Parts: sequence; structure tokens; C-alpha cells
Amino acid sequence: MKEKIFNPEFQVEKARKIGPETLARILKKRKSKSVLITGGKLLEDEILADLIAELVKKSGIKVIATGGSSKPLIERGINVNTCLLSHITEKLTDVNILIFVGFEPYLLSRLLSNIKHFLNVLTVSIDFYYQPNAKLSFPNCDNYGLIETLVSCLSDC
Amino acid sequence: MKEKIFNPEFQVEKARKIGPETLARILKKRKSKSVLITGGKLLEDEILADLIAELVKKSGIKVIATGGSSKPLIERGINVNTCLLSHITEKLTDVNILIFVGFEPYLLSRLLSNIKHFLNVLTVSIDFYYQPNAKLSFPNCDNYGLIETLVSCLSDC
Amino acid sequence: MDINIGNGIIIDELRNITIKIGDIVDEEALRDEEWEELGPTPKPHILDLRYWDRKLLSRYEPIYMPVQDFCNLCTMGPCELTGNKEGACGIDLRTQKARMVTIACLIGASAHATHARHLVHYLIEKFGRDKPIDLGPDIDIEAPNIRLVLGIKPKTIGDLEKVLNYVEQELVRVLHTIHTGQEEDYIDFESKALHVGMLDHVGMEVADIAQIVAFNYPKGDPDAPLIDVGFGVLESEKPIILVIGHNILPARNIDDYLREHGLENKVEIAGLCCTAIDTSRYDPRAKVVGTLSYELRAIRSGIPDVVVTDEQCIRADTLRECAKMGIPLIATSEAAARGLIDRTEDDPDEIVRDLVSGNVKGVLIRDPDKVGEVAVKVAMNVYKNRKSPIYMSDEELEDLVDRCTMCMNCVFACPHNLRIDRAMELAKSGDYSYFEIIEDTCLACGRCEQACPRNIRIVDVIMKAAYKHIREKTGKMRAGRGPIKDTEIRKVGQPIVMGTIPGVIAPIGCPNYPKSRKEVSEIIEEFLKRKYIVVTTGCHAMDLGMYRDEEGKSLYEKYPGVFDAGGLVNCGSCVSNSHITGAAIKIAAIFAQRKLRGNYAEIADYILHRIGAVGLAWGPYSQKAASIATGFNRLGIPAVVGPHGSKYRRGYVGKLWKKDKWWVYDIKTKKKMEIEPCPDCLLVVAETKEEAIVQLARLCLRPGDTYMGRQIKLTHYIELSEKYLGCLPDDWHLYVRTEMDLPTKMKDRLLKILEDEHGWKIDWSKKKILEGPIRKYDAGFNPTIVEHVYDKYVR
Amino acid sequence: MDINIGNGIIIDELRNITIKIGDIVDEEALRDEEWEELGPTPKPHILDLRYWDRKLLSRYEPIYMPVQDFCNLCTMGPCELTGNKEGACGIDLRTQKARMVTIACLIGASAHATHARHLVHYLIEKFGRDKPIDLGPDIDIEAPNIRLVLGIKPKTIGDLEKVLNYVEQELVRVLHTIHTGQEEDYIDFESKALHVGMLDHVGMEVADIAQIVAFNYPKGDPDAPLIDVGFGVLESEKPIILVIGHNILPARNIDDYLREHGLENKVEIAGLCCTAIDTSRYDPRAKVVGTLSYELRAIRSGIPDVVVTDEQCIRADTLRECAKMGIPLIATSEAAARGLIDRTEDDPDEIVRDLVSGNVKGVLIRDPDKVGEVAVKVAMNVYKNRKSPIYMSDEELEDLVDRCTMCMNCVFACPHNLRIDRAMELAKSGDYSYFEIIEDTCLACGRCEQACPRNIRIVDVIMKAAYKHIREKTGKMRAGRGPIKDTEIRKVGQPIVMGTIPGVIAPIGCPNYPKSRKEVSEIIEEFLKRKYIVVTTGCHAMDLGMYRDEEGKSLYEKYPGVFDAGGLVNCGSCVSNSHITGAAIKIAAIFAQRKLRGNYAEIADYILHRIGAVGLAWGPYSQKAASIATGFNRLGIPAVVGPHGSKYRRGYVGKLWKKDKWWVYDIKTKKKMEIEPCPDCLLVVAETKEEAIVQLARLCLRPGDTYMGRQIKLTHYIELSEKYLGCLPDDWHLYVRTEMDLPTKMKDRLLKILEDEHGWKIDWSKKKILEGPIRKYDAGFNPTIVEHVYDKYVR
Ligand code: SF4
Ligand code: SF4
Ligand code: SF4
Ligand code: SF4
Ligand code: SF4
Ligand code: SF4
Ligand code: SF4
Ligand code: SF4
Repeated sequence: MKEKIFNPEFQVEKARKIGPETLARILKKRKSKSVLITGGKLLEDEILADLIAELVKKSGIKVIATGGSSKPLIERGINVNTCLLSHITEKLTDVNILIFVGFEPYLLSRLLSNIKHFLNVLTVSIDFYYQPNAKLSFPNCDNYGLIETLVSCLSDC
Repeated sequence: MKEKIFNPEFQVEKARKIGPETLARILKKRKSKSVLITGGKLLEDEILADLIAELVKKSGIKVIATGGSSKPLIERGINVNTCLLSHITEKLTDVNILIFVGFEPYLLSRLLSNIKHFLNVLTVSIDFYYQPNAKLSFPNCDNYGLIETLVSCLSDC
Repeated sequence: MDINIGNGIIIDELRNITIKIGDIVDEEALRDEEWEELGPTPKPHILDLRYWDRKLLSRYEPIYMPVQDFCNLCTMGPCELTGNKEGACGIDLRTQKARMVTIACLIGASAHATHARHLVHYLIEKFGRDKPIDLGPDIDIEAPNIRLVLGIKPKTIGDLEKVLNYVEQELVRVLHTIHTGQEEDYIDFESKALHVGMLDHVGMEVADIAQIVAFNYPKGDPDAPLIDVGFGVLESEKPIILVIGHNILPARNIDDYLREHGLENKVEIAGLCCTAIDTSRYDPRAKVVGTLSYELRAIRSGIPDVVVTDEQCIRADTLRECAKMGIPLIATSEAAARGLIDRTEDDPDEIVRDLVSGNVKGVLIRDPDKVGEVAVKVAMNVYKNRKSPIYMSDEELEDLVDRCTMCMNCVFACPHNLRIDRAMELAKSGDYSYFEIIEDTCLACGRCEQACPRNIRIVDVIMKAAYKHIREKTGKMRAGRGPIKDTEIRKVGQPIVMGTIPGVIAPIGCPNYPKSRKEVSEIIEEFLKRKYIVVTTGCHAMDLGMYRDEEGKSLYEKYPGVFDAGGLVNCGSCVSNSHITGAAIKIAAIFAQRKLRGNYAEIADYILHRIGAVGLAWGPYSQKAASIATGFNRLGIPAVVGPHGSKYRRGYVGKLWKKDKWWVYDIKTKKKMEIEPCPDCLLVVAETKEEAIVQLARLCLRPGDTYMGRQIKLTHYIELSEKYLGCLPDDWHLYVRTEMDLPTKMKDRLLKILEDEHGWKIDWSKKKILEGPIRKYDAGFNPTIVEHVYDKYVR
Repeated sequence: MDINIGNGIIIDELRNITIKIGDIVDEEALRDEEWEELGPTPKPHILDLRYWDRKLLSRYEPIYMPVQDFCNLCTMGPCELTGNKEGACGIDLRTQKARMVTIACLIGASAHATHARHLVHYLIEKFGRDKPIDLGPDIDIEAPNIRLVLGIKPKTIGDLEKVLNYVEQELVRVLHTIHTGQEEDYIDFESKALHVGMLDHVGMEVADIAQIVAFNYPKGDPDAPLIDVGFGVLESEKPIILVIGHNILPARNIDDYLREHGLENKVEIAGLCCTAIDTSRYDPRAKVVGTLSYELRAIRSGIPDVVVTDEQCIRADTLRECAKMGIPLIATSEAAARGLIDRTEDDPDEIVRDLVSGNVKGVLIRDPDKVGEVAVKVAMNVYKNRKSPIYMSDEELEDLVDRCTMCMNCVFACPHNLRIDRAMELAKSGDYSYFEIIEDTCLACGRCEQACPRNIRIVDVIMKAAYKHIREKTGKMRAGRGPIKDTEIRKVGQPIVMGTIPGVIAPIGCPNYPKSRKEVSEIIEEFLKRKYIVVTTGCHAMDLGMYRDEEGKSLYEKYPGVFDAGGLVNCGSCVSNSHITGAAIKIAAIFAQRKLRGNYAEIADYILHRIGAVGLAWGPYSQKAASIATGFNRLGIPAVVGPHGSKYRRGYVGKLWKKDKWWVYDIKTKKKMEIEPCPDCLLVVAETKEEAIVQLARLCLRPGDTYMGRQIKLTHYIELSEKYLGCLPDDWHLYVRTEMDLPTKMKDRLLKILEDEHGWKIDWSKKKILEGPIRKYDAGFNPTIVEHVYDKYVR
């Protein structure tokens, strides 16, 4: 896919682009300090919900589910921390790697912007579109390929 | 020098970075359609004025001198088209490659922005700092090296 | 005294001194007319309510989500501010963002204030300054916002001018503070934004009161007529005048002209945005096409015979787009003169000739009266020549689809990243269904077309492909009824404050929804079924009427128009939002007998702690939405915005864990005490309708709830959470003060959880909570966070 | 009539009706008081002068230089607009940029209007509404801008309120048009910006008139006293109160307090920005430290014993910076409350105690009267404890320099890309001289420090290294004298219009100059020597006083303060810019006997074609600079801005080659005729002082010049071009109408060039031009581009 950003937003410090393998390595080392934050896309995208459920099962990572994404995950047997977006910072004690998936890109960009400017944690986006406001982001990709690879890399977690 | 832009300005379409050799090739082919536009830095920077005078002599390129840069060039025996910044578009008939040198970077950025959005000509910056609003720009460089190379590449014009 | 001095007969002699009289007396009058005890802050300036704002914002912390990392407001910049760095003027990123929010609010509030100014100016010319403000026998508190903020009771339209003078002065004062340098505290900037939000509700109130009394709109009538609404209304066998914007004046004069000439059944007025709403308040025959998202669609259809624009929510390419379709345009406002020649002084028939012949693509006519005649004549003449298929022929559709290279440029330009490329790919093989899905979310903003290297008219492709689907979208909207009646307030005041009516949900604002337009109806019906009061305005009010159930009924047909449990109240256009804050204020005045006059903080404090009202701006595109919501917030009413709302860059969010923030003075026990954190946000983004629903239910909780009320509210909150989030909410226990607060049906289960998971002590024999809650329930609990209110009532 | 109705004695009885009286009569009064024939546009709204704007902008085309390629003003965006694409609301890049310019102007004009409102409000409280506007025997036209725009003659301070009501209403109306959507024509947006610029001069006029009459400032006195100015004034053996901002009120009360308590020789008031200027108009003992660029320097020096801020040009980190230095801060304005606790109602001594002890870092005191006492007491107490070296010790300097890694982060963050890294490198080897060069251009904005990964206090390093150099910078500034006298106008009106005084150069505005601060003096002295009139305000006025020649004299000491050839007139602070437009208006009124009342277009047209005045804003950082310049432009006065001015994103530039744009109606010959393109720009950027000088000389040319005037103007233009550009200008021949226009000394040479290079026919025997010029010279030439002006005067 072309080198585009989903919307013309402009950042001086932009996310480093990483592949699933790198993220898998990070997770293996620092799982206990990491959390996966899921967004509302999981409600409308069954494939994504399945993939994320698998990812969580394989990695054992903590999940904070916003935007109603708790429901599909709970239905898939995942133990989630249900959370309204407005409560998200309440749940971030004891973690310093936040991995985001399943958000409207323009909203995720705002969330990441807040964190980038005012908090000191590592943010990672594994969503379809590159997120410049994250610290690390998957590049643009219009299919589930990267997340699938991530899941398979995590097999041996 | 680091990958920085002199000021945090944000462009969706950014200049392609080129080296002096590329520009020399372009000039050799399309000199008659090209013009060198000089700015006020030539008044305060003798070395630059010398270099530009040499560049003009070697290449035979037309010169439009703004910001008072006519004076040092005339003193160096260059035949220039003296021009106030406000008259610059008056002088651009018959050319479609504009090469800029010797400007306050923030001002050049504005001039290039105007051209980029509202005119259809090729702009090139050979100033010290990368100019994202040009179509082609030398990269950041805090010395005369790139311009010197350009001059030497033009020797056989 | 009631001496009525006529048109300057006596005055001529007083000429030179009267300016002075006017001014002196003006202030005297405000000071002296003691219709009610004067509160501490009549006509407040920026700093006068700062103490209240700082209380709010110490609980509800502003959080910022910058869209850009730099500032370029002045020529010392651009300044990069990543990581809260400071710019060349010393401002940091946080404060700069607070400044940007303030600008947005200023733009929004100015739009309403100017709208009000235009109306009042015109109405004074037509009806005179003395036209009384009379909203009927059931409305005594005619202008709750004006009473509260300015401390005056406006009696005539002329009085409204004074109100606007104040509003304009204050807006300019705040605009001044945007100047480079100056304010270094982001909370102080937010205080200015809140000030602007408050002023906005005053400006809106002026505008709506003026047009209601002058044009005899429904005056709080719960049975206001049902209006045809939906894109389908465009298809008609008559000439169609499309009116777009927010200012009723040109449209009203078109309507008058039609009636005066017996043409009311021969020519159709169809409207977009608030002009549509207000035209239908004036004449129920008028039709409502829809929101801003329908503008490009309506023009590109080629159906309208003439387009009349006034101000605010009108596309900035209207002339270009109309010209492409050969539709003559009449611009009527200084806000959008569109480069057109000013023909105000010309002979109407000459203008008509020029427009009909296509000699000119459009004209500017500044006199609303003249617009009536010209628009009607043009429409009737142009109608005769209507031709060509709507949007395009089937062949052209195929052609355009074939041209697509699936390059995704459109997808990246689209605010919703809609997968045009996929729809095109499917369409190439004959399956156009994906365009129907896209149509439902598409804003018809046209950015995809700007980005498309193949110059495909993507909006037209979508419309052509989904046309059958969309022309069926028609429904009914109850005409905007204006204010809530005092009599209604009298009835519901107590149940709302007690909490037995679980809440007031106010869907307001613009149509850039995150997904299907239908979601607004889905969210709202959930609350109507549960007997919340729903009160709506503007584009949400329109979209709520667009969708019909299996039986063909829209929400307005299924739910009554009363301000009571399970009622769906359409107040009207954007400026009618003032009636929503007005209703909250009236509850404090009528039910709680609080004095309004210049008494802002006390009333806001009352509302914050007792009135379970929440705004919902599911598609807040406009700066007016920013300012309206901010006005809600200063008055203690939380608002939930859709995900695009995050682009206004800030929320007001309380932190549950900061225990020291959740306190009140209790007037009854004379103690400062800890309370449960409710409401815990003032401005918050929700990503999905599921989250929005749960958030709305939650934000209806108030410290002042009786146990009955709390029980009802918690029941809905928990049920909705289980339904939409799949589990109990994570914070429900915080709101339990006594076992009586617990939903009866779930009582045992919840007590168990309180014991097991939260370590509360339960007396299982009596099913009583012994230990655990943040505070004890006390029926006489009388909370405030304002010292002077505490001092006033404590004995 | 002169009945003076006192404080409501009679009025009490009229209470209920008087609001109506006031309003009716207000308008009547404006309409009826026929002090002069009423022109076509009294109290114009946005569209009323659009016809004039469109004439201007058809000649002087707006050109845009976007800083950002996208818009994010609403939540439908951000929208990428590269290549003039349209956003989601349909606006294109050009129109969006026109909108941004309009916002900048709105901010600027609001700042002045609010400043005026604060002053008028306070002065009415102190002196009453009836305080007459009396500017002395030599000034009859007391308020040329107000007369011209509103069509009224203000007689008392109370009348000024009415003026502000109008200004505020219009500003809000324009702010409304910023709302998403609406205007699609960039020329129409520019027309709104021009409207705001015009309003700004009205607002400024109100502010300055109010303070002049109330505080007895110099009233047009050419011999106003000389004031000490420069960073060096800070070094004093007395306690120092540093006042910063634009609003005289707190500073004035400090001054009063000192006098009342016999402390005027014991405590020093030193000021920054316009507060400094206005304080010295009130009391010539006050000292002027300098412009905004000195704020950080002054605070970081640790010298001030207390800092008092009011509004506008004050850094947004003032509290943070003062706190670091342990300097107590008193904030006094709603525009910059700085998060401080409002102590307005507290006992002054208690506040003093808290500030002196360091218990609090600063306080907010809203009552200017109370500020006087607190500031003086704090200063006297704090002074006792002054210690520690200025900026830092020599050791610390070496330490900091050593810490530098030459990473260049600071260079890229610096608005001027100053080579701190190089200065540091040299300093490491003991050579600190490069810092002196840097100091001269440095804005002391602090962005370098924000970027430095080594946390070097770069500003302090520069100051410490260059301290000897800078403390010697002291000079003299003539105190702001306010308006130009009618008597002066009477004297110079004719020579200016004839062109024999070659021009009026108006250096105004802020200090973000492209290079050395000294350049302003260099530019201006060139014109003073050549007997132009120079009239200045604000930061330029201060900087003109800072530099002394070899004999130790600053420009104010070398050139007289009269408004006459070779005079250097300091009108005063930013709001005194209204006297510059005022002077131009008065020339039309007094010399040409044109009626002002509500007659804007005629007067602007007159000025554009005959009065060779040009503004110079060499460092236009503030939004006020944008709006002031735009106000100049609407009135037909061109302005040259420094290179940073390009960041306000647009110029107004005529195209010489578009021959059809350069025409006028000649009232004498009753013909529409081609003219030479002068002035050919209204707003233009110059990169260097060399270019600025040539541009200024050039832009003084006017079609109305007599041949004598043209000869003089061309002489200067050509000489300056040869001096600074090294050759003849490229367009001088366009301005030659007859051989009499040619500079005598160069006549032969120029005639030769005309023949050889431009193909003109010359009769060499008589040295006459036979063929060539654009038009013939005609002594009775009477140009206008406004139809109604032509109709009015043609016989
Ligand atoms: S306002 Fe401040 S932060 Fe913004 S550009 Fe100007 S100096 Fe920089
Ligand atoms: S931009 Fe145009 S060509 Fe590209 S995918 Fe979209 S519709 Fe097709
Ligand atoms: S018109 Fe519809 S599809 Fe196109 S960019 Fe706008 S929202 Fe997306
Ligand atoms: S709700 Fe929003 S889009 Fe709709 S008319 Fe009001 S401001 Fe415009
Ligand atoms: S105002 Fe228009 S161009 Fe700007 S963000 Fe909104 S939709 Fe896009
Ligand atoms: S940023 Fe700091 S360390 Fe780097 S060159 Fe500048 S002063 Fe030195
Ligand atoms: S303080 Fe001076 S050196 Fe530092 S960034 Fe500002 S102008 Fe440049
Ligand atoms: S000239 Fe500019 S910087 Fe100076 S006081 Fe005026 S607005 Fe501020």
C-alpha cells in the first residue's frame, strides 16, 4: 500500500514503523508491563474479533476493552477489563506499554496524541493504518496479514 | 546533519531531495527555461555571493536578483535582472524551472508554498536548509559544499 | 409607568441629551427593577464566574488530544510544541490547545449571536421595538438564560438588543485574549471558553424567542404538527425551491409570497439544516430534506429549481456546484456573498430574467423581502425546463465505475476512510450493493472526488447506485416547538430531581456521525423505551425523523411530544438548544424555588448535583456544537460526543481515583463530605453507539438522587451495560450508598459481588449494607460546592 | 440643548420607559445631527463597502503563501488542500487562507477594541460620561476615523461607548463568517478582513482619545519630552517596578501612588511594550526598557523587584519565569489571569506580605487602583533583599558553554536559525564575541532552550556574554504625542498631495525583525535625511530611540518632532496608529475639503491616488499588526512588511503587466483613462532593509503627483535604488509622464535610456518626450475609481 497517512495530520515526531516480529519480541520480554486496548471495530468485524481473541489467548496479555469491544471478546471467552473510554487512564497503573487495536483511525490518533504529549509510556498501534502519533506503529496495510503474523509469532509465548 | 526541518512546517507533498549532480544534469538540458532567483543573503555572505557569481558565469543561467542581491552580483560583473520581491512574477515569462538561493529560509518557504499551490512550475532550492515546499531541494547542509559541487559539475556547461 | 413615547415626537426636542439619558437609565433600570433579589453575578465578565469554573475544572480535568503539534497563530512561529513544549511567546501545548478550543467556541457563539442580531434587527424594523415577548399562558419564565445571566426580564423585542450588546461585548473581550502572549494558565483559558459557552445560550435564546414571538411559531406545543422529512421529499411534481442554512428570513418571505399569491400548493419549499426546521415551524407544509450531509446530494440531483442560501451550515462550494448543474443560486447573507453581484436594488423581474436565462449563475440579494418574489418566479420558470436523468444514466455509472483503478486515494482522503475502492471493485462485476452501505455513512463531503486522480464523480456514483434505497428515506419530524412550558416543568421537576424519571437525554448537533445515520435513532429509542425524557434540536432532530420501523412509523409518531417520561420533544433548530438549558434552569427555579436573577453559579451547582440531564452530540462537526456543549458544561450538564468530537481536542474528565476531588458541602449536616463521583465527566467522547448508550445512562446519576431514583438509574445503567458491553460496568458499586439504591431484581447478586469483590460488609439476614459505601444515604442531603451558596442556605 | 440631567434624579421616575427612549433617540441623534452632509455609508456593515474592496482587490490581487497545507478548523477535517483542493465543507485553499487572515485581523482588532472598552469603562467611572473630548485649540477634527466610519462627532467620553457598541457588533458579525461552510469567494473573505482592519482603527482611536483626554497626555505636542529608553535603564539604584503590556491603568495608578506618597524619586517605573510608552506619556520620568524582545531578558536579569502585567504583548510564561527568579508578579487583566488567586477584595498589606515573603508567587488584582499601592510596597520591600550576579557568574557561563554538544537542535528551533552552536564553539575557546552578534537579532523567545537536550539556559548565556554590549544600549525616545494637529495638516497638506514632500513613512509594529534591531533606525534615517515625514508608534518608536550615533545622539534628538518634512513624529503606543490613518483622513478633509461623515470610499479613494503615505511593519509579529496594516490598506495606504510578515500568509500585489487594471476616471476630462501603476502594491514583503528602503520610496508615488512632486519622488527612488540595488530600478520609466517628471540631474541619461531601451520618441533639441508615456501629464488631473465620487464631482 502507498505511503499515505489516513488523514493529513502532521507530526514532528512520528511513530517508528515496526513489523509484527519486532512487537512479538517486545511482548515476550515485557508482557507483564503491557496491555492491549481494544476499540469498537471489534463489534463490527468478526474476523478481527476472532484474531484478537486468539492473540490474547496466545499471549496472555491483559486486555482493556473500550467502546463495547468487551462484548465480542467476552463472547469469545476472553477475560477483559471492560472500560469506557473516559475511564481508560484509571486502568493504566502498573503498565507502560499500551498496544491499541480496533479503533476508528481518527479517534485513535487523538488518543495517541494525548499520550504522546502528556504521558510517558510506550504506545504501539497494530491497527490497519499507520498511526504517526504512536511511538511504534504497524505500517499501512489493508488486510489482517500483519496481525495474523503477530499472532503466529506469539505462539511460543 | 540531522533529518530536521528548519521550522516545524508540515506539508503533505514534500520536496524530493536531490544532489548537485542531478541539478547540474537538469540545467544542462533545460538551461534556457531556467532562472536563478537570488535573495538577500548574498548581501551579508561574501562567500555565497562569490559562489553564485561563479555559478552564473559557468552556467550562463538567467538571474533575477531580489532583496538587494543585485548589488553584490553586479559588483562581481554579473548581468542581473534586478527585481523587488513584489515584482517577481512579472519576470517569469518563458521559464518553468525556478532555482532559489540565498533566502531567509522561512521566507523562501512561503514563496515556494505560493508557487506549489497556485502555479505550475518546477521549483528547486539550493539553499542550506531543506525546503519541503519546493519540488526539488538540496538536503540540509550547513556549509557551501553542495553549492560548490554544483558549480564544479557545471564547469562543462 | 407606561407612557409610550411614539416615534420621536417628543424626542426630537431632547436630541442632544438623550444619548446620555439612554445610557444612564439603561444601567439604572437593570439595577433598580427589583423583580427578584439580585444574585452575585449579573452580566458577568470573564473573571466573574471564574471561581465556579475553577471548581468545575478541578474536578473535571481538561484533557487534550492535539491534532497538530505546532502553533502558527503568529509570525514568531510556527512553533513546535511536542511534549508540551513552549512556543516563542511562552505558551505551552496544553494552553495553546485550550486557546484553540476557545476560538472554536467563539466562532460558534458568534454565529448564533449574529443570527440573533440579524433577526432582532429585522423584526424591530417590521414589528417595532415594542412587540411584546409573549410565549403564551403556560410560559412565565420567558427567558431563563437571560434572566440567569444578565439578571433582566426582557419584555419586548427591543429589550433583546440590550442583551445582544452585552453578548457581543463579552465575545470580543474573549476574542481579545486569543492574542499571542497573555494567558499562561490552561484552566483560565478553559474558563474563557466556558464563559463563551454560557454566552452562546443567551444568544441562542434571543434568536429563538425573537422568531417565535414574531412569526408565531408553536409556543411550547407538545402537539406541534408532523412534518415531512427525508431525501425522498425532493421528488415532487412541483417546482422546488431549496433553502439552505440557518436564518429563516429569506425562506419565510418566500413562504409569504407564495401564500399571498395563492401559490402555496403550486410551489414546494424544501429545506436543509436549520432553515428547514424553522421554515416548518412557520409553515408545516414546508418539507425538510435533511442535514448538511444532504446538500451536495440535493444539488447534484439536479432536482431543485432554485437554491437560496443564507448563513452558517452551507457548503462553501454551493455556487460552484449549483453552476455545474445549471441551478440558479440566490445568496442572501453577508456571511456568504460568494463573489456574486449585489442585486438588492435591482428590479426583481430583471433579476429573474438573468437567472432563468443563465446569464448569471447567481445573485446576491440582501433584502429578504425581495428574495421571496425572485425565488418563486425563478423556480416557476426554471421548472418548465427540467430534464436529464437524476445523477447520471446507467451507462455513465458503468463508465465511471470502470474508470476506477482502486488506487485508494479516495479512501485516505475520506473522513471515514470509506472503502470506495472495494465498492468500485464489486460494482465492476455488477454488484452495486456496497454503495448502499457506504451511502449510509457517507457525509457527501466530496473530499474523495478532490483526491481521485481519475476524476470520478464519486458522490454521484454512490447516489446513483443507492438511489432506490435513499429515495425511500422519508419520515416525519415533529415541528420544533420551542421552549418547555412552565406547566410541564412543574409536573416533572420533582421526579427528575428525585431521580424517578431516570434522566433527560438531549441529542443535539450535527450529522458527521461515525457510522450509519440510523444510529442516532437506535441510541435514542433505547432511552425512550425506558421512559427517559428526550429533548432534541437541529440535525439530530431531523435524523430522528428519517427512520421508520417495520410498521412505517418514525420515532416522532411512536412517542409523544411532551416533556415527560418517554416523551420525544423537538425544540427546533440549533438556536432552540437554549430551551434545553432553559428547562434545566426552570427546574431549579420552579421546582426548587431558586432565584435566577444574576445567580449563575448557584443554579449551575444545583443542576450539576441534582438534574440528571446529559447532552449527546453524536456528530459535532460545527463550531456551534463545540460552543453549545461548552455552555451545557458550565451549567453543570455533561455531554457525550461522537468520536469525531475528539477533534475539538479536549474533554473534561474526572478521575475516579482522585478521592479528594469528590466532595461537597452538605447544607443539611453542615459538613464537607466525600461523595460518589457522579457525574464523573462533563465532556467525553464515545467511540461506538454501544459505549454512548452506556455512558449516557451512567451520566444521568446525580448525588442528589433519592434512593428510588438511584435504584431506577442504576437499573438502567446496569442493564444497558450488560446488554451492550456484555457485563456489569466496572464502577457501579461506587454509586451504591445503601441497599435501597440497588436494583430490586439484581439485589442479591449485587450484594454478593459487593461482599466478594469489594470487601463490603453485608448483614445477610436483613440484606443490609453495614460497611462499604463512600457515604451514607441521607434523604435530606443538600449538596453544594459553592461557598456562598452554602452560606446562604445553612442555618 | 444643554439640559444636564444629573445622576438619575428625574430619571428614576422614567425608569420603565427609558430604555426605549434611549435606543430610539440614539439612532435619531446619529441620523439627525447634521453637522455635515451625510455620506453613503455611515456605520457600514460587512457588505456596505464591498464595492470599494472589490475595486481595490481587482487591482491589488491577494496572493497567498500558506504555512500549512491543510485545515482543521472543524471536526470534518483535517482536510488536505494542497494545490487549492477543496475541504470537506467545500472551501478551497485560497479561501481558507483568506479566512485565516480574517481571523488574525479579528484577534488584533478585538484586542484594541477591548482595550478601548476597558479604558472607557474605567474612565467613565472615574470622570463621568460627560468628560468632554477636548484635544486643544489646534485639533478640531478630534476623531477622523470615527467621523469617517460612523458618521458621528464624539463629544464626550460617554459617546465613545456608542462607537464601541458598533465596533463590537461588527467584529462579532465577521467572526460569525469564520464558521465552517458559508463564504466561498476569497475576495469576499478579504473584504471582511478589510472591514475588520477599518474597524480596528476606529477602536484604536477610541482608546487613544479616551486616555489622552482623561490622563492629559500630550495633545499633538511636537515637543513632547524625551524619555530614557533602552535595556540600560534597568540598572538603577532604586527599587524597580516593571510594568508590561498595553493598558496604562495599573501603571498609571502606580505612578499616582508614588506621587501621592512623595516616592516618585525613590522608586522607578520601567516599562515594556505599549504600557511603557503610555506610562511615559503620563509621566516623563517613567523609563522605557523596550519591546517584547526584552521581556525574558529583563525578568531573567533578576533586576525588577516586582512585575506587573496587564494585557496583550506579554509572554505567556511570565509567571513561570518570574517565579524562577523569585520576582513577585501582579497580574491585573482578565486576558492573562495566569491561574492566580483573585485577591482584589483582600487587604493590600496582607497581599504585600504574601508576595514579599514568597508565600505566593503572584496574585491577581482586578482593581487598578489597588495595584498601585501593592506594587509600590512590594517593590520597596523586595528591593532590600536583592543579591546574586546578573544572569549568572563567569564560572557558570563557562560551565554552560562547555555543556554544549553543538547538536544544532537550538538552531532549528530558532525563528532565525541563529547559529548558537557556532557561538558556543567559539566560546569554548574563550571568544564570546559571536554572542554579541546573536544578541542583536535574537528575540529572546526561548525556543532554543525548549529544544536544547542539554538544558542550557541559552538566553541567559547570550545575555551574560553580551552584557556589556547591551547595557550600553540606552537612548532617548520622544514621548508619544498623540494626534497630528489640524494646524500641521494645513501646512503640509498641499506639499504632500503635490508630492513636494516626497512621502510619509510610517514605521509601526512589533520587534521580530529579520536581523539586527538597528536596521529600523537605518531604514528610517535614510528617509529623514531626505525630508520625508516619518510618523511612528509602538515598538518601532521605541527601537528608533535605542541607537545613538557617534555623537551619542538618537534619531529623536537629531530630528524634530513636527509633522513636517524631515520630522520624526512619535504618536505613541499601538492604539496611536489611528492617528496615522487620522492624519491621512484629515489631509483629505482640511486640504481637499472633502466631507468625512460616513464617506469612507471617497476618502480612501482620495488617499490612494494622492497621499504618498506608506506603512512599514518591519517586525509584524502580532495579530494587531495584521489588522492595523489591513486597516491602512482599506484606506488606500500601502504597507511594507518584513520577511516574517509573509507568515500572515497573504500580500496584496498589483500586476504591472495587466494593463486593464490600471485605470481611473478623470473628473477633469470626464474620461476613463489608463494610468501608471502607482502605487502598485498594498501589502508587500521585503526581505532585506535594502529592498525595504527602495520599496518604500517607490510606494510613495501617486497618480496625483504634480510634475514637481513626481520629479522629487523619482529622484529619491532612483538614487536609493542605485545605492542599495546597485542599478536603476526596472520600472522607473512607467512613472514618467513628461520630461518634467525626470530628476534634473539625471535628465539626459534617463532620456537616453527611454529612447534606447524603451523606444520612446525624444525631441532632443528641446529635450522633450514626444511619445512613450502611459498618459500625458495634466495639472488638473483629478482621478477616482469610484463611480459615485465621479458622479458627485463631474460637471
Ligand atoms: S502564538 Fe506563540 S506558539 Fe503560536 S506561533 Fe506565535 S509565538 Fe508561536
Ligand atoms: S481515488 Fe478514484 S480511482 Fe482511486 S480508488 Fe478512489 S475512485 Fe478509484
Ligand atoms: S463524500 Fe462520502 S465517501 Fe467521499 S470522502 Fe466524503 S464521506 Fe467519504
Ligand atoms: S446541528 Fe450542526 S450541522 Fe445541523 S444545522 Fe446545527 S450546526 Fe448545522
Ligand atoms: S472547515 Fe472545511 S476545510 Fe476546514 S476542517 Fe472543516 S471541513 Fe475541512
Ligand atoms: S541545542 Fe543545546 S547542546 Fe545543542 S547546540 Fe544548541 S545549545 Fe548546544
Ligand atoms: S531566544 Fe534568541 S537564539 Fe533562542 S530561539 Fe529565540 S531568537 Fe533564537
Ligand atoms: S508594536 Fe507589536 S509587539 Fe509592540 S506593543 Fe504593539 S503589538 Fe505589541
